[in-house]
Amino acid sequence: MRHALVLGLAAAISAAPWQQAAAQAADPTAAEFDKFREIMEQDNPAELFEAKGEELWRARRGPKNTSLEQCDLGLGAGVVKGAYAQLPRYFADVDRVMDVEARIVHCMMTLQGFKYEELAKQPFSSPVRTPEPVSLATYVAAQSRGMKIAPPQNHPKERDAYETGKAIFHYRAGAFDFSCASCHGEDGKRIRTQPLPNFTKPATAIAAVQGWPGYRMTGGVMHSLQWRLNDCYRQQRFPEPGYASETLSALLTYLTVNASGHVYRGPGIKR
Amino acid sequence: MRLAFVVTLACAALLLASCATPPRDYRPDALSLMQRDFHAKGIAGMDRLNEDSVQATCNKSQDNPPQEVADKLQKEQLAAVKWPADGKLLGDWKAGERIAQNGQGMAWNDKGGVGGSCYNCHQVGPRESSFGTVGPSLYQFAKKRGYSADIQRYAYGKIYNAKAYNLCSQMPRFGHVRALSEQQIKDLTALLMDPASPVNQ
Amino acid sequence: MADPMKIRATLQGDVADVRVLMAHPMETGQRKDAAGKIVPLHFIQTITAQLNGKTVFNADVSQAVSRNPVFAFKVKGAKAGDKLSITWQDNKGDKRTDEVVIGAGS
Amino acid sequence: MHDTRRTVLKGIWAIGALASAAAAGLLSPVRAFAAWNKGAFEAKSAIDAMRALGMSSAEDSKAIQIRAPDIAENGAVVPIDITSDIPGTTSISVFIEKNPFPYTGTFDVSQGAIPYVHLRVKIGESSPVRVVVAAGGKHYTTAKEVKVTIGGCGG
Repeated sequence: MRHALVLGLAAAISAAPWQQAAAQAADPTAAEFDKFREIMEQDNPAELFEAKGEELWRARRGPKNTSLEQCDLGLGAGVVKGAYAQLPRYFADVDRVMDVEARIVHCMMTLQGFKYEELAKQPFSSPVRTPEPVSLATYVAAQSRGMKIAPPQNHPKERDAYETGKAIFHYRAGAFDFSCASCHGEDGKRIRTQPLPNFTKPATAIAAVQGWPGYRMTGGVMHSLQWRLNDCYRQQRFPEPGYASETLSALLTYLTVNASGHVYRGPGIKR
Repeated sequence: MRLAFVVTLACAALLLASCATPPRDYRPDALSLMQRDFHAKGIAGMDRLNEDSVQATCNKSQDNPPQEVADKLQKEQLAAVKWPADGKLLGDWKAGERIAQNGQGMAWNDKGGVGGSCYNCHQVGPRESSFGTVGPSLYQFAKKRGYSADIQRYAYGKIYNAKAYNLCSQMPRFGHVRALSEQQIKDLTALLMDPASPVNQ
Repeated sequence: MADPMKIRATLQGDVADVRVLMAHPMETGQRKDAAGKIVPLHFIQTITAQLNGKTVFNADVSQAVSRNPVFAFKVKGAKAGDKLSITWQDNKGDKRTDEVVIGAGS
Repeated sequence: MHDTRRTVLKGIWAIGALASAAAAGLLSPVRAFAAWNKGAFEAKSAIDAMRALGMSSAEDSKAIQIRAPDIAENGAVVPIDITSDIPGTTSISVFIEKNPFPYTGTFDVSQGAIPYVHLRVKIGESSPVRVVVAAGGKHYTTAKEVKVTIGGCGG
């Protein structure tokens, strides 16, 4: 495990269990992992954060002492059920496409009066602290469990976000000449023993979405897709992308639209 | 008059179906968004978002540039390789193995270059079963290719700048970007080329 | 303040299948924080389950239990509507009790 | 299979067989849940911990099932399912032999639970997971090896 920490070529988003099985059917180690995956998923500590998120959603908080119950996640103010399955999407009030965490941060700012700078200061989980947007995203995501992933592509800005995200995905730069596609643009590759699913194809792009937000066994922390993309860019040897930025919303639009049609199984558990 | 109007409508319909216009290039949108949304952190400055000539050529051609463009740029890259002044290309394969195992370096939380990340993408020595498959297996590298001075030079050069041999290779340019020192590249070359290295057993 | 547990208790005949998730850091006393300082031992030591107020399951555990612990066990002689409560106590004396009503078989 | 378990058992037992036989007679076989057993939890070897718990005379048994991965995906969270088919089982104890403090816990099922428990543990390096069951005034044991692997990339 010590070892695992020092490795770091590029952006690896862990494959969902069935993807791992498909990618490494012949690998007995992967088969052994899969056998115990179901047990791990049956009782997933992510549920603790889901519960925490629900509590936070309903609680009156922030300088305006308001709950998030009037937050519009795309299906109307206060509608949480099924909202995550249709994100990222265009929001007229900000005239841009937002992913779940960007939207939650927006609601925390507008409804509750929190400042972006405060929320973006330490946006990722540590063993001792889980930022509120992470728990909230886990709660919101869980309310789309069992639903088909269907981010809309109706508004011109939603289509623009997809195409821009695609261009960002393929943009090679930085000290190592990497793009997202360097690791996730081909079938059947792996980094060390970790499978590298191909996110450019609908059949395997689901691995970018499934299991997120995810409880990460390493460190025992809850992580969102904002964290996942941030750590991908670190390993890509890029500068740091802004938390809940439009760049990440565009990238998530590209990944999620590619995964459309698959059934979302709720917050997951990751290595 | 009426006819013209109908024709105009038909054109508009075609445009909406986006069959009459060439596909829009979203690269400029992507670039300006990234320039706005990213920030420097640690050793990873904003300059890392700028494409150099190799990156730009590969990005614009989906890693498939015209042959003459690739040839020209490869030549430039090869000419920029700094060969060891002492003429010796082989260092210590044991040190090389450690560098090959180490995946740290050049990220915003690193101080500078550290390791070669080789096992992340390649099978190298026979004792490490945790290796990636993004690049080809390097096991028995010299045993298969021979131990000649030319192959030594190729191995050193490829680690120093993979793009000097294959312009849009997925492999980083470890020497070119100073991610690895001359000594480290010598040690890695020894890992691949030394007859005593486990790689060639 | 410790966060609530997540308890599931489902009947299979007269046996309640109990599964519980606990929010706890389970610090081993060996981990270093970001500043390089050792994080002191902090872990759940005892767990007790009661069925309608009567103790039916007990455990003593160490810091080797994973962070945010998961346990499952099976209680005999339970029926729908019974109250099942679980209490944990850690080495700092923090305590938490949560209760569920056992549902009919799922 | 049986032979392997025997060998593992002998390895642990070699040091303390005599002392443990004596201890077994003195201590109550049914663990009293009066206090968290500091001595056992702080013991640096499985045998010392078992001795502190009065369990070191345990006999090898095939009637205890341990379900745990042969290779753990992540040593920080290793799922273990334990079932005892030994009549009159009162408690189940777990020892991760290579951990710095091997004694991981005891689950008392004597007051109305079925002899089954699921738990998730940290395993620092590949190690036998040893289980000791108390039943009818005696102790029974078995073990299963769990390998802990080097991970994928840091991501």
